[in-house]
Amino acid sequence: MSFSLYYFLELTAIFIILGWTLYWVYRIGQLNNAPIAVMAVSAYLCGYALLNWGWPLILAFVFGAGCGILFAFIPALALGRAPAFAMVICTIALIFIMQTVFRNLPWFGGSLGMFGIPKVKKLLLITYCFVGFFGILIYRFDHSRLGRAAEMIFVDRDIASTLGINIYLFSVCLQVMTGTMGAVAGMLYVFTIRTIVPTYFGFAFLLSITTFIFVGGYTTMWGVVVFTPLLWGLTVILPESITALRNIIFGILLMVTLLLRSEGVIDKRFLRKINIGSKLVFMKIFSLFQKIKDVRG
Amino acid sequence: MEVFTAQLINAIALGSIYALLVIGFNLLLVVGGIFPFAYSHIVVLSMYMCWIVLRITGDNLILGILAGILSGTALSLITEPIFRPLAKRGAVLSSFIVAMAISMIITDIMSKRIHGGVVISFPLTLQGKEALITFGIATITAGHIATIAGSIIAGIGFFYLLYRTRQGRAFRAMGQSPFAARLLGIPIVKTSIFAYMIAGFLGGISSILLAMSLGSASAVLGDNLALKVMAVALFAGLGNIGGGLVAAMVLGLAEGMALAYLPGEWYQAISFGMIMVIIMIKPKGLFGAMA
Amino acid sequence: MVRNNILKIENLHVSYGPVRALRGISLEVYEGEIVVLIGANGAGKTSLVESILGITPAESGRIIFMGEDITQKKTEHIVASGICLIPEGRGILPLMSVMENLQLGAHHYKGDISEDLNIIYKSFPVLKERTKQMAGTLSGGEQQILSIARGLMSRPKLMMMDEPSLGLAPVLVKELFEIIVNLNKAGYTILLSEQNARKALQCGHRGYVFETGNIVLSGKSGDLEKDIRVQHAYIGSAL
Amino acid sequence: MKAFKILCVILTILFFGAFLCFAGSGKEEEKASAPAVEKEEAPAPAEDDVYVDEWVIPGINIITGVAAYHGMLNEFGVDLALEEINSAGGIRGKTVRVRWYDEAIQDAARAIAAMSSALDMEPLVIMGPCGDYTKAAMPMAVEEGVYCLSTLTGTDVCKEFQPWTLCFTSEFEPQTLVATDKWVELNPGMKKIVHFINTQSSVWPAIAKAEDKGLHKLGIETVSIDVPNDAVNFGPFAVKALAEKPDGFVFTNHPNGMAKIIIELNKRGWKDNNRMLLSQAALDPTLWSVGEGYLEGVYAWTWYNPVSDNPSWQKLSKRHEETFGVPASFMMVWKGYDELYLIKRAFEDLKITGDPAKLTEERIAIRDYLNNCRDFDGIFGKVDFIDGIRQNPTFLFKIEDNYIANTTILETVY
Repeated sequence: MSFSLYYFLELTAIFIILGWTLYWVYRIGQLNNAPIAVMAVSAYLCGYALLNWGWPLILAFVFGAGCGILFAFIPALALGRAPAFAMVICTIALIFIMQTVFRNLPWFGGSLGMFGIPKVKKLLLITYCFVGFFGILIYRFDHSRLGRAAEMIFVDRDIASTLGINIYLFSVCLQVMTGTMGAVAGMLYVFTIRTIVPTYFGFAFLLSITTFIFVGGYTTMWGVVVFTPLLWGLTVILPESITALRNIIFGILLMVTLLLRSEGVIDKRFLRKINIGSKLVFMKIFSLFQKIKDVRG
Repeated sequence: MEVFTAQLINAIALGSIYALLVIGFNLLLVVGGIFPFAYSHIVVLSMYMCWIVLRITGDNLILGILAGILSGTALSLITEPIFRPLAKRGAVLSSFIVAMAISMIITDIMSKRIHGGVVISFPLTLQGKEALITFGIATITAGHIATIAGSIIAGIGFFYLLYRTRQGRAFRAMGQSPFAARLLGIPIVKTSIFAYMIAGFLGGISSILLAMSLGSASAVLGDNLALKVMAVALFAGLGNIGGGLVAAMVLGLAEGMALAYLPGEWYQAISFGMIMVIIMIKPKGLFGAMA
Repeated sequence: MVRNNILKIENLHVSYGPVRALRGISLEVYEGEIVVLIGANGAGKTSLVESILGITPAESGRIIFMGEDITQKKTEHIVASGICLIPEGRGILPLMSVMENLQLGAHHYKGDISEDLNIIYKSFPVLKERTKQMAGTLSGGEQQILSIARGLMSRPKLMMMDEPSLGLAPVLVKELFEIIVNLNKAGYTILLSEQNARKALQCGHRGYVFETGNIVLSGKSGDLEKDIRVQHAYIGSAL
Repeated sequence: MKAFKILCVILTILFFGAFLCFAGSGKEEEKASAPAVEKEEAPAPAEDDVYVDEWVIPGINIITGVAAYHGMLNEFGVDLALEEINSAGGIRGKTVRVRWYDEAIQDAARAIAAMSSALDMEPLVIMGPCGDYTKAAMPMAVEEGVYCLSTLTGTDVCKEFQPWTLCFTSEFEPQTLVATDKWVELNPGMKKIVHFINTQSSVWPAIAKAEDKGLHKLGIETVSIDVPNDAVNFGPFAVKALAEKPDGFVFTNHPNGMAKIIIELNKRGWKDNNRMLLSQAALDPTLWSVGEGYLEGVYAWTWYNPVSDNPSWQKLSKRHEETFGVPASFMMVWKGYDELYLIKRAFEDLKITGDPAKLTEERIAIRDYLNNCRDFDGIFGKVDFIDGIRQNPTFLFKIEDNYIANTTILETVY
C-alpha cells in the first residue's frame, strides 16, 4: 500500500491507544499524561536492548514493556489521590523530567539519539492486534462491575468510598494498566520511526493526543476511535496552499467543538441514541427476513 | 558575595514576572470560572502589539505603552464571550482545552504573521541601554526595578481591590458561589466582563514590564510562560490569590538559584521535579484553594 | 383600609426542560402582610420564589411588583427594585467575614451603608460580636440570622424566605418566627415558604397551599389551619 | 449476550496468535547501505527526450510551528532559484516546480507524514527535511532508495544515513580547530574561557566538543555553561560566567540566547567584545534583531561567506534586503537555492528522463553523482562534495555596525 496510507494507519493506531490511556484514567475523573513518560522509558530500554545487547525482537519488546510497567508504578503510587489538575501538571512535569534524564544518561546517545532500530515485518498487523486487544479490554471493563464502580467514583468520590470502593487502589491499578498501554504504544512508535530522540515523547505529541480525545469525546471510548483518523487524516491531506494555516484550523475546530458539545462529539447521550437506533434498524431487517421466509415457506 | 546578590536580583526579577502573570491568572480562574491557559499568550501578543506600534510611530514610547495596555485589555475581553457558555456550565476542564486552542492560534499568528516570525526586540529607550546601579557584576536595570515595583504595586492594588472595595467583594462572592452572588443582585455577566477587563488591563501592564525587563519576545515565550504560570498557580493552590503571589516569588527564587548554581542540563528536571514533589505531598497546593 | 398591592402573579408557567414546575399560578401579596406558602417538597414553592427573582425564566404569565411588570427583568434589577430572597440553606458566603456578607447584601446600593449596619448590629447583637469572623465559623442559628440581616441590608419592600426553619433546633425555630413577626411589625412585607405549616400559619395572615405546581387552596391562615385537608396533609391530625 | 462473549474469546485468541507471529518475524538484516552494493557505471539513456512535461520535486520544510521563519526563508531562496532556472529554460527544456510538505518543529509524527506523502509522488530526489527530526523521516527514504538533500542537519546524522543524503556542513572538528586557532591568535593572552552550550539541540553539542578540544590543545581552560531552550531570563547565565573570571567567551547555543547573554555581559561591565566568538549557527536574523547595538567587535566563524562577492549571492542578498530590510546572512536563505542548482546540474549531466520505468536506475545515478560532485558552481562559487559532505573553507569575521566585516578565509584540511 502507499507510504502515506501505511504510516497514516500506523500512527492512527498509536494515537488511538494513547487516547484510550487518557480516556481510561479519566473514567475516575483524573487526567493522566504519565503514559507518555512511560512511552519514553519502554522505547529507550527496548531500543537499547536491541542495539547494544543484540537481543531478538520479542525479548526486547517484553523487556521494554516490563521496564515501562515497573516505571509506571512510581507516579501511580504517588498520584493515587491527586485531584485532576494536580495530576495534569505532575505528569507533564514527569514527561519533561524523563526527557532530561534520557538526554543526559551516557548510554542513550544524548540529544543526537539512537539510530538503526531494525524494521519489523507486518508491524501494521501487530499494531492493530494491540489496538483490538486493548479495545476489548476497555470495552469489557466499561461493561463490567469495575466499570460501574469507576462511574460511581467519577460522579462522587465520597459516596463511592462509602460503598467500599478503594479509590486509591482503583486509581493505581488504572494508572499501571494505562502505563502498560503507553509502554506498548511507545515501542510500536519507535518501530515506526526506527530512531529514538528524547524530544519525540514531548509537548507536540501531548498536544495532538489531547486534541483528538477532547474533540472526539472523553467520556466514551469510541470518540477517539472515530476522530483520531478524521483529525489526523485532515492534517495529512490538507492541500498545499493552506498547510500554513494548519494550526489555526485545528485551533478553531477544537474551540467550536468544545463550545457546542462540551463533552466532545461522541458522548454518552450520543451513544445511547445510536444504540437505540441500531437496535431499531436491526429489528426491521430481522422482521424483513421473517417476512421473506414466511412468503417462501 | 557579589555573585550571590546578582543572582538574587535575577531571581527576584523572574519571581516578579511570574507574580504579575499569576494575579491575572487567578482572577480569571476565581471570577471567570475558567482555566485561563491562554493568559500568558495574550500578554506576549500584547508585547507584539506594543512592538508594532513602536515601529510604526518611530519608537514613540507613550503610544507604544498605550498600545500594549489597550491590546491586552481588548484581547482578554474578546475571549470573554468564548468562555461564557463554558463558565455557565461550570465545564472548567473544557475551558482548559479551549484556552489551549486559543494559545495554539496566538502562537501561530506570532510565529508567522508578525515580523516574519523572527524574534522581536524592543528599542533601547524602553529597555534602558545602561544599567542604573552596578556594583561589581551585579546590576540593577530599569527593567528589573520596573517589574519588581510593578508586581508589588499590582499585588497591593489587587489586594486592596479584592478586600476593600465593593467590586472586589462581588468578585470573591462570584468565585465562591455564583448562585448566592445572583441572589445578592450581583450582575453575573457584567461582573465577569469587568473581571476580564481588569485581568486584561493587568496583562497589558505586565506586557510592558516584560518588554522592559526581557527586552525581546518570541513566539515560544508564550508557551514557556504559560507552563510556568500554571505550575505556580497549582503550586500555591488554584485560585488562591495571596498564595499565588508568594508561590510566584518562591518558584522564581528557586528557579533563579537553580539556573545559577546547578549544572545546566539538569535545571529543567530539577525545577519540574520540585513542582511535582510539592503537588504530590499537598495536592490542593501549598496554601489550599480559593482563600 | 385598602392596603396597596405589592406583588401580583397572573397565570405563571415555569418549567425546567421537560419538567413543568409551575402550572399557572396566580397570587397576590399586600403591604404589611405575611403570606405563607405551604406544600410538600418539590410542589413548586422554590420554583415560584426563584422565578419571581428572575433566576429561572418564566415561560408565560406575568409577575407585577409595585405595579411594574418584572417578568423579563434581570435578577440584579429585581433585587435593586426591592425584593430580597433568603434562600433555602441560607446561601451565605462561608469564606468571607460577617461584615463582608452584610456589605454584599447592599451591593446594589452605591451610597453609605454604615447607618444600615448600625441598625442591624443593634437589632442582632450576636452579629456585632462576630463581625470580623469568617461566616463559615458561625453556628446554624447565627448563620440564619446573618442571612436574614443580609436580606434587610438591601432595604427590601418584599422579603422572601425559602424554608428558613430548615435544620434549626426547635428552640431556635421559635426564636426565628419571633424575628419574622417583629420584622412584620416593623413594616416589612414577608412571603414565607415553609415546611413547618403549623408555626407558619400561626404567625402568617394569609396562606396558599401548593401541590405539584398549582395552588389547591388559599385563604386566611386561621381558616386554613382549621381545614381538615390541610391538617391531614401538613400539620398532622389533631385527633 | 452469550454470542458476544464467545466472539470476545475468539478475537483474543486471534490476537495472541498474531502476537506470536510477531515473534517469528525476527530482525530483518537491513543495514542502511544500499541494496545494490557494486558501483555500476551511470547509465547514459540513449534517447534525449524527457518523459515528464514538468519536473515536480517534493520539498520537506518547516512551514508551521514556532520556527516557521526558517521555512519561510528557505522558500524565499528556492523561489529565487526557480525564477532563474525557469526563465533560463528550466531543466532539459521543462519547467521546475517544488511541492512543499510541512514537517513542523519537534513533531516526529508530522515529519513522517510529510516524508510519506513526498515518497508517494515517486520522486527522483527530495529536497530533504531540514528540521531537528530529519532522523525520524530518513529511514523511510533510505529503505525506498530516494536521495534526500537534508543538507543542514549536521555530519553525524548525515553519516548515519549515508549514502542517501547530502550534507552542506563539513566535518566540524577540522573547522573549529582552524577557527579557534585564528581567534586565539587575534586575542593573545587568554587563559580561561567560558563556553555557552545547549545540550538540547542535536547538532550543537558535537560542535561544542570540537571547539573545546581546539581550545584545550592551545592550553586554554574551558568552563561549560548550558543554556536551555526555554530560559526566559538570561541574567543568571551572564553572572555565572563572570563569576568564573574568564578571559573570553565562546557561544554555541541558540542565537537568541547568544545576543541576550552578550547584552547582559555588556551591562555588567564586560567591554572587550573581541574576546567573544560566535559559533557557526549564529547568523540567524534573531541575532541581528535582538543583538542590535551590542555586537560591535564580536568574532564569529562559519563555513560559508555571507559577504561573498559572488554575483548570485549579491543578487539574493539584495532581494533579501528589499524584502526584509536586512542583508541576507542566514544559512536557511541560500540552502534551497544551492540544492535546486545541484539537482539541475545532476539532471542535465545524467540526462535524467523521469521515465517511471527507469526510476530506480536514475535514482541511484543521481545519488552517486551528487555524492561526489566536483567543483559545483554554487551561490558562493566553486565547491566540491566528497562522499556526500561539502568541503567548505572556514571563515572568521568580525561584526561591525550590526553586520559582517573584514572576513578572513582560513584554509581547512579535511
